[in-house]
Amino acid sequence: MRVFLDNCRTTAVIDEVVEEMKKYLTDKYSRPDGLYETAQAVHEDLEGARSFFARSINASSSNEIVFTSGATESNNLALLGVARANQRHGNHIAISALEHGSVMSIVKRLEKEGFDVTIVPVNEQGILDLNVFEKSLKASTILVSVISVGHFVGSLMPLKEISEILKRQNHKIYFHTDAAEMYAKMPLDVEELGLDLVSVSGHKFHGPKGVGFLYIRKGTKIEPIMYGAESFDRRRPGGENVPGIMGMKKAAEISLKDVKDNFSKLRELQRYFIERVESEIDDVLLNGPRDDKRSPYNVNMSFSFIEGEAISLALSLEGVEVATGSACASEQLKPNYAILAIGGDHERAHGSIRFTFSRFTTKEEIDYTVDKLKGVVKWLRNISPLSPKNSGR
Amino acid sequence: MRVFLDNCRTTAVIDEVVEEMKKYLTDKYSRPDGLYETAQAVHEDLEGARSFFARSINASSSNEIVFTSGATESNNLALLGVARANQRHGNHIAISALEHGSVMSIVKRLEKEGFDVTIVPVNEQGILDLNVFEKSLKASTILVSVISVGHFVGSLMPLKEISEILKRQNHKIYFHTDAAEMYAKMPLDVEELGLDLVSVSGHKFHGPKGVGFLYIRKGTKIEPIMYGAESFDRRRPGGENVPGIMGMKKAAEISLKDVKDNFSKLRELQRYFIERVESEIDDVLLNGPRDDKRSPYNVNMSFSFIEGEAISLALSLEGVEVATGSACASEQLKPNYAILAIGGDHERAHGSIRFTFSRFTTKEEIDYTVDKLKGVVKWLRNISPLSPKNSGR
Amino acid sequence: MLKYTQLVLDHFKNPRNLGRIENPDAEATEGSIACGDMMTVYLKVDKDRIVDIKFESYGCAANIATASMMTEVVKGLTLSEARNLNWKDIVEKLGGLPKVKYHCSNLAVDTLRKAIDSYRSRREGPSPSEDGMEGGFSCPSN
Amino acid sequence: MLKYTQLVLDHFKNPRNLGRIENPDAEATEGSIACGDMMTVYLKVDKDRIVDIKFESYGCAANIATASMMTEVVKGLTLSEARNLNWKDIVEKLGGLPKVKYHCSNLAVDTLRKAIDSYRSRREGPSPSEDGMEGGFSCPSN
Ligand SMILES: Cc1ncc(COP(=O)(O)O)c(C=O)c1O
Ligand SMILES: Cc1ncc(COP(=O)(O)O)c(C=O)c1O
Repeated sequence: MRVFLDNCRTTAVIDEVVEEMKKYLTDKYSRPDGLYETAQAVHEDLEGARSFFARSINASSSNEIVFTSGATESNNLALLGVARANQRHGNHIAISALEHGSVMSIVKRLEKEGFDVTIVPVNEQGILDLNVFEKSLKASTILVSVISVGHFVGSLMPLKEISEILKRQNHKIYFHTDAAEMYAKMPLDVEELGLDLVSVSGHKFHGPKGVGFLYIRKGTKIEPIMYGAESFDRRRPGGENVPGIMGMKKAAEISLKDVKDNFSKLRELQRYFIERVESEIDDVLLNGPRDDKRSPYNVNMSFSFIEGEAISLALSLEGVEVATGSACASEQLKPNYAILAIGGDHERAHGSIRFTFSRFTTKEEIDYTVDKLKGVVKWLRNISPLSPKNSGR
Repeated sequence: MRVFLDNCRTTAVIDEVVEEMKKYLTDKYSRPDGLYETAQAVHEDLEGARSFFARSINASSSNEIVFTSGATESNNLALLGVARANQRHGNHIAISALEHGSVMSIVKRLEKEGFDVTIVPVNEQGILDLNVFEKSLKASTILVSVISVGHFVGSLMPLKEISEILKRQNHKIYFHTDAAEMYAKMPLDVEELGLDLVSVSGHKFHGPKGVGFLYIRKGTKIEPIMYGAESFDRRRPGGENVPGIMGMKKAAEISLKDVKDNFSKLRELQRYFIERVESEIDDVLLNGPRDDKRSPYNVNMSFSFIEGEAISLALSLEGVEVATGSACASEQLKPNYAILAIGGDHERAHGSIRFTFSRFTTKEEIDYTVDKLKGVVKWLRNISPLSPKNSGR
Repeated sequence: MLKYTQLVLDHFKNPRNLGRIENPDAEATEGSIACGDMMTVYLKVDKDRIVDIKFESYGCAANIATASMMTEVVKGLTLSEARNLNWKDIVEKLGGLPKVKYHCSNLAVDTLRKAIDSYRSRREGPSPSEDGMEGGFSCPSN
Repeated sequence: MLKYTQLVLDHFKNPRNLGRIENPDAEATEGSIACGDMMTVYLKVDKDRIVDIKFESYGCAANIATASMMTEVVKGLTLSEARNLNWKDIVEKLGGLPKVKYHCSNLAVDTLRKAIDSYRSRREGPSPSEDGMEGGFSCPSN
């Protein structure tokens, strides 16, 4: 049995999405800028997709959607683009401590370019500290970037509260969110949340890899990170990835149709999963918030006395695929920064396992996972010199 | 009958490529950085693809291949990346007058960043003037970018001669070529041609849109244009477009297997096409070189007294899809710069039609095209106030 | 691509009033080869009314279609009525044009006016300029 | 992901000489919880020869596998032979390890040496340091 619980890293593509892509790979392969009718048809489909995505987040115009190669590129375009274009208004940028690694790398780059970056801490639940956040704002602040959902610990960020704080400032501060773990998984309304820029990635909701989009509110001053031929979108040039975009649209359509029902279903599964683990395994710690403050797609737990790479490898030998925050699982041998950011120590990071669900996750899979997890944890604790049980053996 | 002769803009994806992509969309959907075996399998396939592409251009190491979202991004990474990273060695860049629009836009941007750009003219065949080129080099030259094949007029650029000139200089000058119209269509050897950077796009040889690569010779000083999480390639971060990359690999395998035979076959078709048009239609002008100096995938002709947008639209109503250099066909209402660069006037640009072939182009398609073309040209000339025939009617 | 309406395509494929008039009462050519857009209009006028009109076109599909539509519209009008024709009227009649093609409808109207003016000035000497409403024509990209 | 050989996976799934020895002749713990890598080695020594060895591990799969392989290799060796064991020997025996995991084999060897040294120093007093070849152990990322 294969149980894929690493859906926050990527997801399987739905068959209908594959079919849709196939159409644009083989039959409707014309590029939208051709002069002939088949190109015109593709152009219309592409603009239809743009307007679909605009409506899906309650954007006011389809022109506010720019297609990219994924959330990493969207984040780069948003942060590098807005920061560089607004330098004369100020050089300060604030982000949360739980941003995706791409945002972390981007702001490091911006620091080298002379920007002043504040990383605003989160509380022990992984939720942005609004007081510290508000105090961190300066007259020179031009941009704020806060991830929609802490991608490691599942915390839902107070986007609305943040934008209210931003609106109270005396000058314009652009507000970006990396919504890779939110879009098509829960409702997202740019008006309600007061967002200026939103990054989305297709492969996080059963669409294809290598495609995403960036919402850019009309009037946003932004400069491109790439330059292209005049027949391309000036904000993001290059031959449009039509099959990818159309596939992403199909995936979003499918996901958004029952997004609320699915949210509730996963909330139930999540509760069940946490309950079973907490009642059947000792010395576990839930990382991140509980209940309403948590994305229903994410469970993250630390298992004391044992190490996450070993846990995840042992689980994978049983067909269960997960992620871990252990240093040993990272190329850089660094413990997961999200666990440290919520006040966890290195051991807690090393022992953390992230289980991330998708709309297709079932109770059977959850049961199978918990059963296997119990065995794996027991076995690894058995051989660990740290286990209190070992002392008493 | 649909005859697609705009294969330099994009191409239809081969069924086997679609099948290959499907595998990575549905079954092998894991991302290569997962900790589990399915991810490891994808990782190996991806590295297999990287090493395939390296071998396909005689690169010395698979690590010299960086996957991108297409040739536009590859061009941006190459030019912005090398220019910015080598600023302290000099600020001069030389390109040809026939570069793709993306390169033209990139160097405009670089000029704004303080770089000094020379656009080296081409002769009336569209071939770089090597004398002027050599003289344009300065002590401050750090980068040269010359397109492999003039994408509008089909001229094969003297890449080898250029790299010999570069080797004669007293300091290192990086040599980039945009090989979107060469790779998988004719042999390309980075050692033989002395190339440091090569841009490639998947959708130009029956692979998918939205994927490409950049060859970066080991030791090249280059900085990224995007920044990403530590689990990604530092030179080009973001979740890898595995289905796209694997599809592009399949397309390249198919194309490279008989690349020389196909080259000869198309050379024949091209000769036949040009001969028929020149003998059956008056007042036509071949744009770009003849025979060996021309890519066999490209024919470009100007039809006097009539305008290209009308020609191409009329052809498309007969199912024949082509491109034109007419100002009326461009959003900017500017005549094609390639025709002007080879010394043509505006009328010649406005009357130019580009027919670009693929490995699947047949003699029947060529015959059909010429037949239709004759009718269209005759009809449009008939209604044109410029036609000498009209005067004598 | 440039999105043309079915009607534009129809006028492109089957232009009305195409060709030239031998011994026209007036004719005029506007546009330039360099711009890629040129048009000749021939008029037959009877009692200040356009009784026949034909055109030739060097230009894009929109150029041909707008010329065709223009000739349909003005045939039978008085010279003054015809001279008051606006480029927007033609665009509307065609069910719209891509924005970058508006200049084509301009060209059609300009050529017509020039022909009318030349007819009048041959009859009456130069008029005190009804012209200039839309300004002269120049390559739209320059 | 980290690519492990089949042999590594086998030693991970079925570690040899796992557990502890009651009343060992020597034992030593190396590594740290903070680093996510820790190991305890228990020795039984007879006539300067390792007659039994067991280990416990807190760490990743490579940690467990290298410890397991190390115990297999040194069982039956003299203390001096065992103390000359190099981390590369273990990596080789396992058919290779991902580079970022080399430190795990280091840890296995270091823990073994520490156990041997503690055995010797209990018998003979502190030795004039056969140690230091590989340097001390510290979190590899720091
Ligand atoms: C020579 C050349 N370079 C670059 C490109 C851009 O390629 P892509 O669509 O992969 O960005 C094209 C095609 O548009 C091209 O023909
Ligand atoms: C929150 C978040 N942002 C960005 C990314 C990067 O997305 P992509 O793979 O589309 O570049 C990911 C996934 O890796 C993510 O989870």
